[in-house]
Amino acid sequence: MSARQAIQLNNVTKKFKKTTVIDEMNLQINEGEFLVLLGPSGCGKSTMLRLIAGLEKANSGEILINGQDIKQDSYFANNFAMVFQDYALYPNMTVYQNLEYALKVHKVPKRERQTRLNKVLNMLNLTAYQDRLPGQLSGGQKQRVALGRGMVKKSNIFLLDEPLSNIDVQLREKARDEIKSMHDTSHQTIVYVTHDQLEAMSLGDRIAIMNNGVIQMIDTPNNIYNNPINLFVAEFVGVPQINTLTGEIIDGQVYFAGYSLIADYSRLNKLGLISGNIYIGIRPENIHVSEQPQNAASIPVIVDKIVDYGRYQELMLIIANGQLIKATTTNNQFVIEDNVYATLVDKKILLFNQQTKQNIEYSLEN
Amino acid sequence: MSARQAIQLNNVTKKFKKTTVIDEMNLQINEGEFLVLLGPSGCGKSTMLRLIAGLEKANSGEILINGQDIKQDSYFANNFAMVFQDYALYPNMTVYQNLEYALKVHKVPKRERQTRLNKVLNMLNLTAYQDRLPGQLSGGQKQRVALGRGMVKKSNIFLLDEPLSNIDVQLREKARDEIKSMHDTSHQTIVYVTHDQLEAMSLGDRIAIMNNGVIQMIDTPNNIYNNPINLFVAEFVGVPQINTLTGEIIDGQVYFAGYSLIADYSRLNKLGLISGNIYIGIRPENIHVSEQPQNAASIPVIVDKIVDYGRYQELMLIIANGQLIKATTTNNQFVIEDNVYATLVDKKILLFNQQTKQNIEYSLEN
Amino acid sequence: MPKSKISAWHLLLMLLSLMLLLPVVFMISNSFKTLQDSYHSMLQIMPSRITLVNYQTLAKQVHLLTIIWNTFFMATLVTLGKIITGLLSAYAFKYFSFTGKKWLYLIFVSTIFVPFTVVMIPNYLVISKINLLNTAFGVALPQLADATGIMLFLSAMDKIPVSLTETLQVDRIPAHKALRDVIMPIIRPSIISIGAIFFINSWNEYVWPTLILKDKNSFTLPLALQNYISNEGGTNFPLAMALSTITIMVPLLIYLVFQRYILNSISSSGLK
Amino acid sequence: MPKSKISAWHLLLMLLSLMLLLPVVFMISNSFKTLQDSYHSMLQIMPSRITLVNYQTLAKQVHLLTIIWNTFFMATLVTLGKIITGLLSAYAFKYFSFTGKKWLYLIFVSTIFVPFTVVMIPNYLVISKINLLNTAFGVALPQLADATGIMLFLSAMDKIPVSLTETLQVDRIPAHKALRDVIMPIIRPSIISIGAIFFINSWNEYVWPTLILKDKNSFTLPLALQNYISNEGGTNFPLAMALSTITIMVPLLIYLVFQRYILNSISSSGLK
Repeated sequence: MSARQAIQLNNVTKKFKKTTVIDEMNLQINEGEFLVLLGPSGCGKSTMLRLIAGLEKANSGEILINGQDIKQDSYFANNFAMVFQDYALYPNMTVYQNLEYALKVHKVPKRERQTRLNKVLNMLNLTAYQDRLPGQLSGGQKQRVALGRGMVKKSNIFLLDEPLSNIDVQLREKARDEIKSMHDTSHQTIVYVTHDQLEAMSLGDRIAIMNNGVIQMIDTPNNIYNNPINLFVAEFVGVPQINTLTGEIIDGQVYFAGYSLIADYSRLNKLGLISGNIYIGIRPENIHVSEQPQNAASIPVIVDKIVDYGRYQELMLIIANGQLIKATTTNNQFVIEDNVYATLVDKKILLFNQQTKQNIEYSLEN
Repeated sequence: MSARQAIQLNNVTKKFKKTTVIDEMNLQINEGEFLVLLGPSGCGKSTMLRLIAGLEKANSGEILINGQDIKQDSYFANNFAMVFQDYALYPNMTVYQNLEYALKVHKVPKRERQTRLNKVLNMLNLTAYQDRLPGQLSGGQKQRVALGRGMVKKSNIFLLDEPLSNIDVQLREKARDEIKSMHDTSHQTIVYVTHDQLEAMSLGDRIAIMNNGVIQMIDTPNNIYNNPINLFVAEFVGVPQINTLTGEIIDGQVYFAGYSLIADYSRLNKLGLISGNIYIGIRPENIHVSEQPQNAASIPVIVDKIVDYGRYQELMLIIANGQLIKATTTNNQFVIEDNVYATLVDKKILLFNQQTKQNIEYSLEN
Repeated sequence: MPKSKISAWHLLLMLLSLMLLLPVVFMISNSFKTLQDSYHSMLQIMPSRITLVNYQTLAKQVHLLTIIWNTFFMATLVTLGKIITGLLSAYAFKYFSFTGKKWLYLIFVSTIFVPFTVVMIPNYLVISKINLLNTAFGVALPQLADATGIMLFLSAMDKIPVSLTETLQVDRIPAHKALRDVIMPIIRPSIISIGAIFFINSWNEYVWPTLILKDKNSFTLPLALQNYISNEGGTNFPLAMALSTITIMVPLLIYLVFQRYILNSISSSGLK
Repeated sequence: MPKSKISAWHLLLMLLSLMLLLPVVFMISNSFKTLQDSYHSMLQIMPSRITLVNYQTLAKQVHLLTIIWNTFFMATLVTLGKIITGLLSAYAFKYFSFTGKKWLYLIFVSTIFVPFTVVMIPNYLVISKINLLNTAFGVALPQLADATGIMLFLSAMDKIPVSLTETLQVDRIPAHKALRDVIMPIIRPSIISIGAIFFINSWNEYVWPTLILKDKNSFTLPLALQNYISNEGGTNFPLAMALSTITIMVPLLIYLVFQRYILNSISSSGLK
């Protein structure tokens, strides 16, 4: 991946009437990078994509594409391909005509058009469907045509707005793989908007998690999952959700429900916290449930509910103080009302400041 | 759970013009049961709910509610509550008025109305919002009002049509728990339509998997996952999807890629199959990946791709014959292009007839 | 989009709106000219001398207040009648299934294209037979069956989600209560705007009232206006323009007051 | 829903459709009566003796073919003109942003409510000044700026998903090509139906052509009809009814041919 920047946002702000949708946004996207914008609905992720595409105008700040300000008229017409949620194929044109139309209008010679189209139709397995109208295609085929429309234009930037949300759940995995393999082959810069974290985790080189018009964290899927910058990110990513518990620091030790959780003193010493309340974040798969206590920090709990998802089981555990925690396991042998012990995996415990909701130990190098 | 049947469909067929949407359907739903209708879009699950609600009329067959044919006019008006995907709250009425309206029209005395409403508003934590208009509520609150509308009517049958699909992904878990806890408290009969298998697995006492207007299988979540009746059910349930491999039976033994997979001869003898092609189904979590072969049936593979979902990792493995299989693990230590061994957990292997796509070993008692 | 292109489109719109506006400007301007001025410089926009003489003459010659009241009463009657029949019919078409519904609907729509010139004689004969000549009721009666109104209300009801009416059905709410308590409150903006359109159209109506209202005491504004206009352009042109100006005041006012509703309803979304 | 309730709604619709249909039935029936029959039993639906004498008389008295051709030519001209200006203006309003757009739109909509009686004199004067009296062009010209048409086309364009026009924008397709290659093909059914409505309305038009077309050779059907109708109901009533019947034939035919489109477009969804 080259370090050249394909897309650059400098202090971009976008307001709709009085609501600020994008707030002083700064963002660099490298050439050839697959960046996923992930966030809850209304977080501004689609607006950001539309700003980059020039479909919305920013109230302030600048957007550079390959170093050029998009407000300039010189800005190159064929730079972009945009794939909309509904694919936006021209309903009155066949698959072939859909792919050909922009080239024809921009006066690409006929022979050149044919060569490019045949190549792309072939690559996307659409040759057999080239004379069909969009109304006769399945969701997955439509998506491929929409991608193809960008590929024949030789666009080097693809903007995708929830491209899988109109495809049947069972076929999404396949459609996702097709996008991935297009990127693996041709190394376009891709900005991909989604609210589905599984999609984000499996596709993105980096993921930008947005909330309220602000990027909360932008990093690799792995860092986002294991080293979230704040409680929002920690709670947004991961199914089932991370357990957020209220803990206390006493004498430089982390206590929860009367148990001292973190044995590694050096880790706590680094923080320099002596006392105060904190949030403890622990993902359900990092809670081990056993019949006997595994160590001094094992907490006695009662199994309240068990949900079997087939591949794994989710245990709802009640602690003596009435708090509920969720744990997952892949080979549950307990039944409801069993008295068992929950052990939080020491190294996987995250600590958040109760006021700022920031991850106390967050560091970029991690 | 009593064995009385709340809802009964006998040979119900529904056609729209010439398309058969529900095909000779037979179904019994017990009183107090939580039944989930699960299937891909267009499988007829919503139509079935609408037939039960009397919003569509069947072309043939009969539908009994508490033993009474719904075509009779005598059929009791307050039997049902239906929660629509968009909640269908009356936009011109406050939360209180929304709950009260049907009672008022059906002349429930004012004092009685007040008592019932206060109880339900309380139970659903809506008292603080009772004077708001639906436009001022969040998706989750709207859903609670829609549920409440049924509860004040003292409906004993709730029909829910994808009630969570308009709620933000992050809040669905909570909304789901609310529906569950309503059912745990009041034991209504619930018919719940969804296309989301996680929802189905966590909510249903039983799940009916539909395809092309026919119930493929109706059973507990656990049986559906582990003992699917056919390939459709096996492939529909489970993320990532089950691996479907083409195998061969030679001399009463199951071969895949040259390896004999099932060591337990008695299991194979029972089938009485001597030779022929079959489909082998194996879920990704039942494939163990290791550096060294674990037994004689361990297949040498190359790691082609790794996707890290945080809680687990998905490995794409290529077998010598070019076939691709997916495996999941929770503590992956391999990297791309590693030469490793895949061992299919013997007991978890499913065998399907290549023509009928039926699970060869399926039995109801299992 | 290149600047030059936008200008071409812009120009077209400007031209069309000029074509639409010019007659109105022209009318107002001439109503403030003397007969002589108007004769000499009819197409001049600004009167060389502004005079109120035409309005004063009008006030002397006709019972302006009576005429305005007549117009108002007739328009109100027609509007209320059309709202009631339109709303009820649209509701029946939308939410009931009965045999022959499709045929009935086809008949309703087809009557939109029967020219008024063709049906006015039969209608006139009926109104005359039942002794409603020279009354506002006579004007209103044949308009109660109005297919356009039904279709406007139908398209307003189209925006109500199906799930809402199905909820009413599941809850066994009787049809008239559902209409009163849920459907009407939801489409209230449409009712207001369709009502305003009905009122303005009825206010401006000319051909049909000419047949029914023969008595000068029952005249409406457009009928009174006709007295000042001969086919060739009027014997006293500025006087006619003054009455025209008075005539469009009420529609203009209503349009301004309900503009928000009317715009929403007519082009139900139109521009951003 | 209780049976009795449905019947009440059903009855209302039957009554209204009767009110709508009766004048038409009445017209057709009288066109087949002799003058004497018609005089004695005007309101009797079935003629006691069916006669074609009225149609024969008509054929002798007027150049029917010329009149039909005049009507057809004028209606075609008006229809094409209104489609072109309406389509272009609606497109400009929908897909371009320019200063004053909102005001321009307000002007367009407001002119819908200016009564025709008020603008006809100024328009007449202009047409007469540019020597278009007695021509179909004179009839068509002031109608080219037609706000109703613009709004019909606007609402047709509303159904085009925004993502489609945004794709055109991202692909830098020039506006006129986008209109020709994508927008027009998509709204083709609406263009056909709006065109049919324009044509039928223009075919039926009476007041404005009366002013412009004075020469008998340029008469259209509704104008010719007027010659047989006095304000009191016609000197030869069955003759007028025969010409009326001829007049509605073409609109009826067009309605039947394009019925599917018209229904879709007018009540854009209407009933199931």
